[in-house]
Amino acid sequence: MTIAHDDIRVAGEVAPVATLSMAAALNLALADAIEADTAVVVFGEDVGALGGVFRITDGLTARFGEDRCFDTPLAESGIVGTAVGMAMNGMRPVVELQFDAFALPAFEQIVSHVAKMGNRTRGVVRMPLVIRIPFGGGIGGVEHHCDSSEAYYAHTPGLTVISPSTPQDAYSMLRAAIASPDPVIFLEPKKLYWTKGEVDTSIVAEIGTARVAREGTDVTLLAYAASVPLALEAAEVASAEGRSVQVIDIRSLSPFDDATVTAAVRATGRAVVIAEAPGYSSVASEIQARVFERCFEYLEAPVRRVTGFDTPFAPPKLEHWYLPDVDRVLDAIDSLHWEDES
Amino acid sequence: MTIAHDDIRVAGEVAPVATLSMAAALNLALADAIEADTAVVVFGEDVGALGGVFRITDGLTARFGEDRCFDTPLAESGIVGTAVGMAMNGMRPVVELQFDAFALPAFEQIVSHVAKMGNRTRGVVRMPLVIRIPFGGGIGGVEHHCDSSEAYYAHTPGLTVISPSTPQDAYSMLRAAIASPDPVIFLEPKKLYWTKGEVDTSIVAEIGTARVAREGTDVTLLAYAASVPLALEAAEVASAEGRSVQVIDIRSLSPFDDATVTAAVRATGRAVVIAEAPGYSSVASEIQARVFERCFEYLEAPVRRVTGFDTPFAPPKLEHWYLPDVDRVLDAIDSLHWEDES
Amino acid sequence: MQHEDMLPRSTVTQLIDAHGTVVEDEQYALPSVEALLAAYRGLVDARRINDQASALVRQGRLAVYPSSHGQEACQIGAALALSPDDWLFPTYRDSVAVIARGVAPAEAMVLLQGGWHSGYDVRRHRVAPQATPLATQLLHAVGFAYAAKQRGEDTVVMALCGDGATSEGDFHEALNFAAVFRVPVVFFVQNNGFAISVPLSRQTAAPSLAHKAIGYGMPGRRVDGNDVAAVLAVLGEAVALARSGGGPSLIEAHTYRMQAHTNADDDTRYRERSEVEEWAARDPLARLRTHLTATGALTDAREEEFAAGAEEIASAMREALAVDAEVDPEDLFRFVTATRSPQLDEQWRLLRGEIDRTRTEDPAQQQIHGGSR
Amino acid sequence: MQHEDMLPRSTVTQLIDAHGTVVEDEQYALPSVEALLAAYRGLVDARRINDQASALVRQGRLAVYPSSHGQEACQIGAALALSPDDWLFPTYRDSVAVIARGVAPAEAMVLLQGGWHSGYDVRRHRVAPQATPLATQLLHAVGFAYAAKQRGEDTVVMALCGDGATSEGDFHEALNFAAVFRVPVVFFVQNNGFAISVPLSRQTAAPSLAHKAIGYGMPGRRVDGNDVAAVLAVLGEAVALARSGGGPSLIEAHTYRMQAHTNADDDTRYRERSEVEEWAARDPLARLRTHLTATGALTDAREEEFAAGAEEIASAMREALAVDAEVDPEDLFRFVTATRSPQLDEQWRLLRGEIDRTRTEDPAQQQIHGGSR
Ligand SMILES: Cc1ncc(C[n+]2csc(CCOP(=O)(O)OP(=O)(O)O)c2C)c(N)n1
Ligand SMILES: Cc1ncc(C[n+]2csc(CCOP(=O)(O)OP(=O)(O)O)c2C)c(N)n1
Ligand SMILES: [Mg+2]
Ligand SMILES: [Mg+2]
Repeated sequence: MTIAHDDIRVAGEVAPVATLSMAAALNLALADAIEADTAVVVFGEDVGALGGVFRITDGLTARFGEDRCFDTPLAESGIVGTAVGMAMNGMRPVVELQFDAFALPAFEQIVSHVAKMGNRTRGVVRMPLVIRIPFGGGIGGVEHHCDSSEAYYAHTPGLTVISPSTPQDAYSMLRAAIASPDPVIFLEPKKLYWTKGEVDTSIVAEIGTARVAREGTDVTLLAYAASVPLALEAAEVASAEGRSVQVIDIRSLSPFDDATVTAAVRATGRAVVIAEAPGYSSVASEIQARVFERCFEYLEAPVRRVTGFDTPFAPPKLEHWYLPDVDRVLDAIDSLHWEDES
Repeated sequence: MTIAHDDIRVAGEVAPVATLSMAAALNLALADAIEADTAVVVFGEDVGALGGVFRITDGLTARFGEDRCFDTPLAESGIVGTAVGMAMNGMRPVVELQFDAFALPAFEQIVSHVAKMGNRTRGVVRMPLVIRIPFGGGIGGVEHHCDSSEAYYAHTPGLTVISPSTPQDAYSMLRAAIASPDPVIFLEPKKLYWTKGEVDTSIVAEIGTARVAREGTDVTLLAYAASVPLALEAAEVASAEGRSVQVIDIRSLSPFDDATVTAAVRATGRAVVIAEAPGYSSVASEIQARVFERCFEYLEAPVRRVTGFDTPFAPPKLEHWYLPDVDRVLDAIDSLHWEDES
Repeated sequence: MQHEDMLPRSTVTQLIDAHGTVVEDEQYALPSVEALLAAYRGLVDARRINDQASALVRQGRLAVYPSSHGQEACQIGAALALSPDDWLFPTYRDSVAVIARGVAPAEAMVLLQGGWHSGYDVRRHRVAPQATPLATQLLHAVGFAYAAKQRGEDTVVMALCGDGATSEGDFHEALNFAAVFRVPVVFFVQNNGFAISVPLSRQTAAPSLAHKAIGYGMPGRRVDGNDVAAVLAVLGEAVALARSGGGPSLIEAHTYRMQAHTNADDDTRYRERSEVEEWAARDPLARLRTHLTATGALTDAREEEFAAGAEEIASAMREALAVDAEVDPEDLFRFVTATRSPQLDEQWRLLRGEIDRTRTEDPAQQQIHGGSR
Repeated sequence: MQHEDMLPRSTVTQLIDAHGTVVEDEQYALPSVEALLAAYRGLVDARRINDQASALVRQGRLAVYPSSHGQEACQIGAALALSPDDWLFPTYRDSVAVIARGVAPAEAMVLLQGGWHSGYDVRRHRVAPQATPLATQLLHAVGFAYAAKQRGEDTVVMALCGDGATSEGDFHEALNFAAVFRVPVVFFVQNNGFAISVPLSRQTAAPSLAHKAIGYGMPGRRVDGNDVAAVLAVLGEAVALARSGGGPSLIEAHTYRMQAHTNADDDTRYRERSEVEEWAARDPLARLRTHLTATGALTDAREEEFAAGAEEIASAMREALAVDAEVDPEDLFRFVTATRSPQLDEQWRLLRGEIDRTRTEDPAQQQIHGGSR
């Protein structure tokens, strides 16, 4: 399925600071990375002439040629396995897997090789490759097009797993991912592809760090990807109701920024984790467990989580019931044993 | 790799109650299931003449014929995908994937179809199939032979994920898995294949329930698979040191028996979760998070977890450092804010 | 079967050419006039369904539609080649074949409308759910056929996929399993030249996709996928082989997707209009109409009757999709497993509470939808 | 290349038969005497390495050894067909080929001894880690070759796998990518008739594994895998084709694993002793010895020299594996990623503490090992 979209075609025509959609910021990051390092190659299904079903690679083949951005046969294990070999031989592959569920055919290559090659060879062969995966719901996609599979990757030792929630982070984190000597699963919240924001191309992101997206003193919301704007919206509503809500954009799912998160929750004493994926054995449960363990003495109430249900992702017409929304987040906040209440 | 083993060849020659190794109990369960229901078929790599690299299917082809137990081409996605089609058409496939990491090529079939077909068809097409996977370490196996991947499956809605820790449960839970209308990932702790215990074939297991493996009042150890005997050993040592330790065998990783676990931890007020898999975003983190959230008011100390490190599984010579051991469990117990200390 | 016989012939099999002229073939006979008339009627319905569905997308009544406009001879050929008890394993592009097998158009459209992941009773219609993850369904077809064969049933299973899907590992594993176990499956590849934007030349360097068959030990055949007569003949042979215990076949149909991949796609980015026009001249309907009219089998009255029948289907589609089908949020939890777990019960109670509150706060609200407090 | 030329010939290529007699071939020339002598020396080493490793397993010095006893002509042929700058992508069964490419036996054995997942410097030796997950390494070989080709290097990559591995989806995807991108890879399948216990007939129904090649658009060739002369000739042709920009080839060698899958396997469960004996009569060493002795190229002195060389390798292996190499638990954390995360630091501190405590509690303890308090 391709998805309706605005064209991007910004590659190479943007000033150092500009207002861009997340999609355009990603496109620019790819273009700048290709230009900066001859080892960088972008490939996958439909990333060439079409520019990707979400147009993230729009214009790259035209501008840089088939050697730098090209289509492959339709086989995800093939794409990732080939990328492993290219990374072994001096290239920095940046591959696109078209939708989250279509990364699954590559799972063995990702877990058994991408994640382990560096360890296996005692660091002699590193895997400087990036696997870009559009993920998450909110676009009314049919089955297999809206999953959030970050837990599979975050649970796998050796993988760096990151996801931006702003155009700025989309740009800076993708550049950082491409520059990293380690393999990065780069999860793109497709719901946010068309949200705009300022992008300063000189900002360098540090993988492994969380970002305080909003200051607040009563409760900390811990979110990533499309759940960050949701958390911010909930924080806004809650603040109108008199609660000061802090929002932290986790953005680096693995490794995890314990320092920032622990300090934040110790300060507020209350926390809610928000994520779209099914909650069971998830990144959200990990965050919840870590925060519980590290902030136990500081907690006024149990850490709560608001996640997708433990069901297959909903069909488009039921999606709004499935996804975490502002009400559900506010309910969770309300449940945190406030002294001003009963 | 095949692994040294004792032969089993018990199929069909055992009294209702007998002392069996876990391997023999599994073999008997398969034989009894084949005999009980003509829809049951067993297949996979080397399960025929060889009887499986762990001999779990030993003698089945000889006794029941190629129609009921047979070898396939070497392709795990093929095995699982074919099983999906067979399950759609009246069969009850029980497939063996040879080692945990060699289930990964089948991951797309498992996540996108095994787990979702029932939901997709509004229950019209159920998936009564069992995927048996030997998992975990403790046998000195080389890379790819000792992983614990339960988190991948437990996180996937639609899958039942279970793992026995005794020969009795091995028998009863495998029979229950084969009888289930839902797809079951049946994880066999290969370290325990050769441990013996009494098996009463008339005992029927109920999927979704945990089992109290040892009574105790001071602290609850929550474990599954090969970590259960470890927990029992640690409990024994701790009891010599004066602590009364309860051990719960989770055994049903998904669905999870909240009732039993919550009641247990509320009673003791202290808990340690033990599992071999890397801890990050794992089943152990899920259990830790759930227990925290449900028992918050009852806890004397943070719930701890003892897990494998967030590294690829160790090579044989380093395995003993990687795996949770008695000392590590005892250290975790010691950390639970005991009043009699400091 | 001799090894050489597994290789496709050097030319693509065609029985009626683009001008409606019959082509003599030493191996395949032209289907009977009745069969061709039935096929023509199918093509008329098929074209109408495709174009109606595309129109419904433009009107916002369908979320997405991967049209098989241009590939109707394959769709109808696949449906007609099967006996009533046979099974079809289709993809997202094969809605027309699904409908031709007896599924009500409105039920076939549930997926594309967003109401549920699949909208028809697969058992009643003997049509598997339309598969989205490419090539995965080919394995299901193999397993299904295996079970049928084991029970001594003479079911044949037709498994559909596109040219792009042949690159997936599951394609390989499915054909290999099918050949090793000699199961009654016909693998029918609609080679429409593109996988979304990627042309066949980026998909394979083989002489043809049908040349893959010998690597599994089954016959590979090539057929003009815009010639329903040839499609019926070649598929008919493969179905007969499968039914008689001769095992699987791989059939490659050369065809063309006349429209974009889906409504969301922009095919001007990756193919020349001239190429599309060339293929328009090879339209599957036109050539059969020419042939049947020339032989006198297709009269004006018949043509009108067929058109009216197609129009009826289209108007039923419009009607069915004009109303927003009610969706029930509890469905999210109902079918995940046969017995609902306590965890899912708990989660449904949470959602139920939210829904109740939404309704209480705004009792006027009849239709369930997401609210903000 | 003409399509027919992609098909293997109807007979398996053999240049020296099981009795040591030269077979005339219209396409392939017998390698030079020097080449055959070098190959023979390689075979002698190979056989000794195999049998020494198996003995070390019995003595408990190696955990496991998948022997290539019987397949040495393939192992040595693969190693000798490459130039020094070429790369080899081997499997767990290819330790002998790995050693023949220059890796020290002790380093090759680190995996099988359990010290680490791979024991040699892959860059220095241009040998990828021995792959365990079947067929996965074929894709790595393709990507590696792609990068070399893009940079205009004339590296050829030889990718090894077994007959069983050809059933995996990754085999399909690798050959397809290789052909579409025309990369310099030689896919060399050692068809030893079994995948652990599963015979070839359960792996494929194709006329031969080499018949899969045409389905990707590359040449497929069959060779007697116990005839190193033929292996050298056929692989040599494929390597030359790849080096000259002609793209990949698929070579199937017919051979036999004379011992069980590994020491842990019991091959009496799945194959007749008579079959094993038949293959013993086709031994790769014996036939070449007969041939070279008959032509006078192999003198008793040479034979002794070769035997002594092999014995030297074996004794070095014994020596290297006699001592338990020290292992450092911190290695668990050292190589996971280029920069160690705070999480891993924390976990290493935990383990470090345990180790320190073990040592403190039992200061006599020199060797690090797991203790119980
Ligand atoms: C495993 C998988 N990968 C990617 C996709 C996304 N996708 C949907 S259709 C398509 C192209 C398929 O091409 P082809 O098989 O030729 O069928 P056609 O659409 O031409 O009928 C792609 C890449 C998918 N559905 N499944
Ligand atoms: C993906 C995967 N599945 C299963 C295995 C387990 N396994 C190891 S070797 C082997 C048989 C391989 O047979 P073949 O490819 O013919 O190679 P051979 O051992 O005969 O050299 C199997 C099934 C594996 N290593 N990887
Ligand atoms: Mg196509
Ligand atoms: Mg083999």
